[in-house]
Amino acid sequence: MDWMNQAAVSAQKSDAVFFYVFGLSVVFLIGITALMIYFVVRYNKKRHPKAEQIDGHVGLEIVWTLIPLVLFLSIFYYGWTNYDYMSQAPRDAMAVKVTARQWSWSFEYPNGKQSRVLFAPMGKPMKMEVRSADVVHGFFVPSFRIKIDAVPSRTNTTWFQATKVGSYDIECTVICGVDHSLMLSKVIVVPEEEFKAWYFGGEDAPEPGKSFRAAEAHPDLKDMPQGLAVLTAKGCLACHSVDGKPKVGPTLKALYGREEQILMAGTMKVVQVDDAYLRRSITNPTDQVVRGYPNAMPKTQLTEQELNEVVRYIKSLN
Amino acid sequence: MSEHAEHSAEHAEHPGYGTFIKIWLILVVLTGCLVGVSHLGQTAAVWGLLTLTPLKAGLVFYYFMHLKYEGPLFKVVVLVTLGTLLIFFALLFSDVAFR
Amino acid sequence: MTGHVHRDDFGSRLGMWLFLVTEMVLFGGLFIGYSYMRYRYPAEFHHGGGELNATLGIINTLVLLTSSLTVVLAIVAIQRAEKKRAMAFLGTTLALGLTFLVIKGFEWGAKFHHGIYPNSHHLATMPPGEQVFFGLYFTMTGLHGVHVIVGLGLLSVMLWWVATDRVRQDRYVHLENSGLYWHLVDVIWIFLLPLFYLAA
Amino acid sequence: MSTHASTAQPSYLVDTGARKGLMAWLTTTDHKRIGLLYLYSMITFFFVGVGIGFVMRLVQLTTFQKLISAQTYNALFTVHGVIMIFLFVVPGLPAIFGNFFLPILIGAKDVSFPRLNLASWYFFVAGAILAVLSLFTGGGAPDTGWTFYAPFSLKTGTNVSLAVFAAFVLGFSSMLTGINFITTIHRLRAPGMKWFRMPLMCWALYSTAWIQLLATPIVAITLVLVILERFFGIGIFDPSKGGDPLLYQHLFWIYSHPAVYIMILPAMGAISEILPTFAKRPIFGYKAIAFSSMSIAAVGSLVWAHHMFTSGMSATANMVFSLLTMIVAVPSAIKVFNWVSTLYKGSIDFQPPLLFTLTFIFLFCIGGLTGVMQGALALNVHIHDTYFIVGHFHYVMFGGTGMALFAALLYWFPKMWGKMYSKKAIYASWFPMFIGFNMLYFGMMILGMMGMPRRYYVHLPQFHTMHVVATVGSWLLILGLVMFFGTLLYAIFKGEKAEDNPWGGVTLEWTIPSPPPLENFEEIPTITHGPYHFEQQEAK
Ligand code: HEA
Ligand code: HEA
Ligand code: HEC
Ligand code: CUA
Ligand SMILES: [Cu+2]
Repeated sequence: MDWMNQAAVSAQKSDAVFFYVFGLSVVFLIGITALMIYFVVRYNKKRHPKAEQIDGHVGLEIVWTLIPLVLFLSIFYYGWTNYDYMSQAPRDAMAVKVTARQWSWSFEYPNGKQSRVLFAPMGKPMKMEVRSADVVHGFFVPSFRIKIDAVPSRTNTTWFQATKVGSYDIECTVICGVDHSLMLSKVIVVPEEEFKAWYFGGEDAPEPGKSFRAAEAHPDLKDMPQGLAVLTAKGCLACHSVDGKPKVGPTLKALYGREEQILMAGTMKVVQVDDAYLRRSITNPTDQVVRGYPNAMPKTQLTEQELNEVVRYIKSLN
Repeated sequence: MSEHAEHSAEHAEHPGYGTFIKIWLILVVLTGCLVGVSHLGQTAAVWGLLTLTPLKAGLVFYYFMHLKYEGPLFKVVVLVTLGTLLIFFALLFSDVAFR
Repeated sequence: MTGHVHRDDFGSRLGMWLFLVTEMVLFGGLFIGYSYMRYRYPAEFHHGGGELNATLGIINTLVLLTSSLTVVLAIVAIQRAEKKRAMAFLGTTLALGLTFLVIKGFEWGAKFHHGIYPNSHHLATMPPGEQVFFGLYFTMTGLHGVHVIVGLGLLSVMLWWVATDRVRQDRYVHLENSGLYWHLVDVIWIFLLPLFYLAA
Repeated sequence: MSTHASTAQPSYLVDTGARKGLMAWLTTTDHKRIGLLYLYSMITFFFVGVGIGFVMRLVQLTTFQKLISAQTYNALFTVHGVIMIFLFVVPGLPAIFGNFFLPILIGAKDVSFPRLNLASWYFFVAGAILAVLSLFTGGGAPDTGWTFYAPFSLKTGTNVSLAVFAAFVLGFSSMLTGINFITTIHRLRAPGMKWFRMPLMCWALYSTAWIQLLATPIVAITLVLVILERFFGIGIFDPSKGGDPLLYQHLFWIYSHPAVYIMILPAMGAISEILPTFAKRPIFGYKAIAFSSMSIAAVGSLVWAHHMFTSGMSATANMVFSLLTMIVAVPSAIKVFNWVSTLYKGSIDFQPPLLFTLTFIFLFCIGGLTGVMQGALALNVHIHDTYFIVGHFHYVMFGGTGMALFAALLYWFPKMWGKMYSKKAIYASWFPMFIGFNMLYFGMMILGMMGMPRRYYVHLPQFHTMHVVATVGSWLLILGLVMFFGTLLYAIFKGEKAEDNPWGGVTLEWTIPSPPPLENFEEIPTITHGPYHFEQQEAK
């Protein structure tokens, strides 16, 4: 299931505690419920017309004080030790400055590189130094089971070590105003070399994430429809699929004519995708941000002809 | 909070003017001490604050507010309140002091 | 206070004490906030305290202590059926309470005059810790002032009731309760003095 | 047992004073009438809250819709939370059933300060009106969530100040009720009614009253600070002036965690009254239950910061508060085990109040167990501020306090109105309620585990299926609710006349007529034994 997607070591730590408490809870809940039903049936006044006047039993009271106490303490201890791991970043972790503001996230790496989505190398510890520029926000990556509030005037930290390549949601969890539910971004976990290529590459190093389609074949550009060739050449397919799978960005399959919910100048709108919309999405990606996706699409220079090809190709995907 | 204390607590003998004036004098003197101590430097001031102020408050509670002449119930009420506040302080400082 | 239940002075006093509990916790919350902030900004609090007029604070302490005394003496007088005396004591208390407010007014006035009041431009130029110090100062002394005013109102009613014999030797629990309130206001001030005026 | 309705005294529902009709009610100092005043005003607000809950579910039915704006949604959950917490579950059981039955259960004619009691009701109404006013004045309904976290609550243009002031006034009402109950229990117990002869409801109300006294003032001062901050910018919570948002959170939760025990303790008290009556035997472990009420009150005041595990508190504080949270769960566990054991070897008379009592135990256990999950640090980090929390607190507040309120209402209904409702209709309403409840709130918990944050106007596609399930659940739930209240409403007007003691209970309220006369007892009874003493009844 989706929510059991463990994409970091912290997720394993948190889930271990979950299964422990959940198991205990199920046992107790079933036990209590079963006893209740059994007593009600067994000691119904028809079967058991005369009640026995029992006042209590000291021994039992002690037993059911001590057993839960011990169990609760064990839950505490397990929860605490695992949390200790989840909250203490190792020394060699790369420190990323995360800034929350109404209503977006931005990430700054030690060498000064900035991005709107978080790029992370697989298997390497990454430390998040979370701050806020205005009100309290919450930095939450469900697939990593990590969460820390962004509180103005202080820096809170958390960390993770991703175990799976992929793209994962970042959500804001503290009510921070009207677009709180749109304050989303992504973590893009890529193999270390790819991350390094981007990180140490210059200004125009391609953003990582292409490896998601590593498994796909690399057909010859000439055999492709022209639009697809442009998409491949310009690196669009790193973030967009043509077969319906969501990646960093929305899929281009069946896009044309679809109703899209977009954020335009701070307000939500519903638009129907047409030529003009597609062109604008590609030439000015920050103008219209699709709901549920980070405002992360880079501006790419396309010639008018390339643009036409791309639009025609997208139409053909219906 | 025992049954008997509660019902027999109507005060038997009322204290007179003298008692209270004496207490007032002590309070004035203590205030003087507090002010004096606060000039002796930071640590002295803090210690003065921590000892003399509760002492003064205690005197007001005990005599002016007749706590001395009431049954145990009222004393328990006040102690519970102060205890609760104290615990609030302590637990809050488990955060503030270890940040 | 009781309609069909027989009169229960002990119950009334218990009720009053329980009410005072809520007042203690109310100010307790502020004291908690104060210590939290003082821990964060020790130097600024020290400095902020230096800007307050300690002499006025000390005078006001003596004024309130004395007014507390006169209230309790008024109760003694009532217990001994010395109505005139009780009224005189209560009158003194009222006068002292007003004195307290007047002095407080001067003190605040001076601060305002120097541009120190919440949201002022001058305050905004101070270090954050001092802004917090003055924020707390105005809140806590202000709230205390409100309690003084309420207490004065209560005691004025008591003065009137003593005059009209609604409070008398065999029935003075209302005076006792108003007195309790007044003393609590005094106790709070006892704490405010070192926290603000003697903090430097 | 023998003093049956032979009294000449008319029922409290009949006006005997100089004033008649509505005026007689609005100026009454009779604790029973005040209890009903609370009941009627609360139900009114409660239905507003339910209606809002319904609309919120409709919003989540689509991934994106144009019915209401994001701003409106934020206002909706805030108002829903404020109404449900401050106008409904916090005052709920104490104000309704505490007022009505506390004096009767301890053999008194009224509470210690009847006029103060009426004043509390007026404070309640005033607070409620202010809360409603805040929706339409100033910048519109507040959009901060019921927690009013600074600095957002300081910056937003909506009418936070008035809403917060309303909460302040409501807190005042709650404290005055607390003062009244403590004094009443200390002073007005009937002769022979020793502490350990009091029905457990009284213990529950007593410990609740103490929390009301010791915790409410903290939130009062916190809210005052928010108002001062908004009007004068005193800067205590505002980080741009050196203030600290975490201080706000601490102060807020110092009250608001204990407040959840204000909600649940009286509910547990009512449950402890109902069980023995239908099992026809004394409650199992009377003292254990009485003491666990007191210890919940005590330890419950020490765990507030478990709402702040991800706020960036010190690691020490996280550890301490997680530990204390686990400890506070123990007394609740003790109660559950004692309740279940009370059914053992009883002679169980299965009636609607018992059905709702057992439902309470089941739902409260789910709520409580999920509470324990949240208390475990490593897990809390994941589920904090997600729908898991929303599921948890609906289970404890609605499945717990709400169901207990239903059970208590069914149990005491014949006494309060002197009428009996249709048991069949009540059973029928239970099914949609129970199924709908679990669909709605268990669905929410699954959503939370999947990573659906709370207070979200729109949700991501992967959460859609569960949201639909939850919304359908809410329809069933509301269907059950309408059937339930319809049945009771019908019974008030058209119900059969109820006996004085329809369930065969043995506490004092069943010894007086239904509905009770103005001063409850013709003559104050003398108590010679514990509260759940069934032998005597069997002998007859
Ligand atoms: C009636 C109200 C009520 C009650 C009774 C409780 C009871 C408990 N609550 Fe809950 N809680 C709320 C109302 C309530 N809560 C609300 C409103 C919020 C959210 C506020 C907001 O943010 O808006 C909240 C949030 C909340 C949080 C914060 C979550 C977060 O935001 O991160 C936590 C964390 O520890 C918590 C814990 C608990 C615990 C441990 C209990 C315990 O008291 C439960 C004890 C009971 C049991 C444990 C069940 C019975 C016991 C057994 C069957 C024994 C056997 C079991 C075992 C051995 C495991 N609650
Ligand atoms: C007791 C408290 C209570 C109750 C009963 C309810 C009832 C409901 N609640 Fe909720 N809810 C809260 C307290 C409560 N709520 C709080 C505190 C929040 C947090 C707000 C915030 O985030 O700031 C919240 C938040 C909340 C959310 C999350 C919003 C978000 O985070 O985006 C949702 C989502 O759908 C929701 C839905 C509902 C629904 C559908 C109902 C109902 O419509 C269900 C139907 C109700 C019933 C069937 C009746 C219940 C009957 C009783 C309890 C007894 C009545 C008896 C008498 C008066 C005699 N509520
Ligand atoms: C770094 C990742 C990335 C790259 C590279 C990228 N995009 Fe996007 N794209 C996104 C994201 C994220 C969105 C959704 C947010 C938005 O609308 O800005 C998006 C949205 C779009 C949309 C609107 C889709 C809709 O559902 O309405 C179109 C069309 C689009 N991109 C085309 C392109 C083309 C053409 C290229 C190559 C020239 C490209 N993208 C390169 C990330 C990317
Ligand atoms: Cu940012 Cu919610
Ligand atoms: Cu809590």
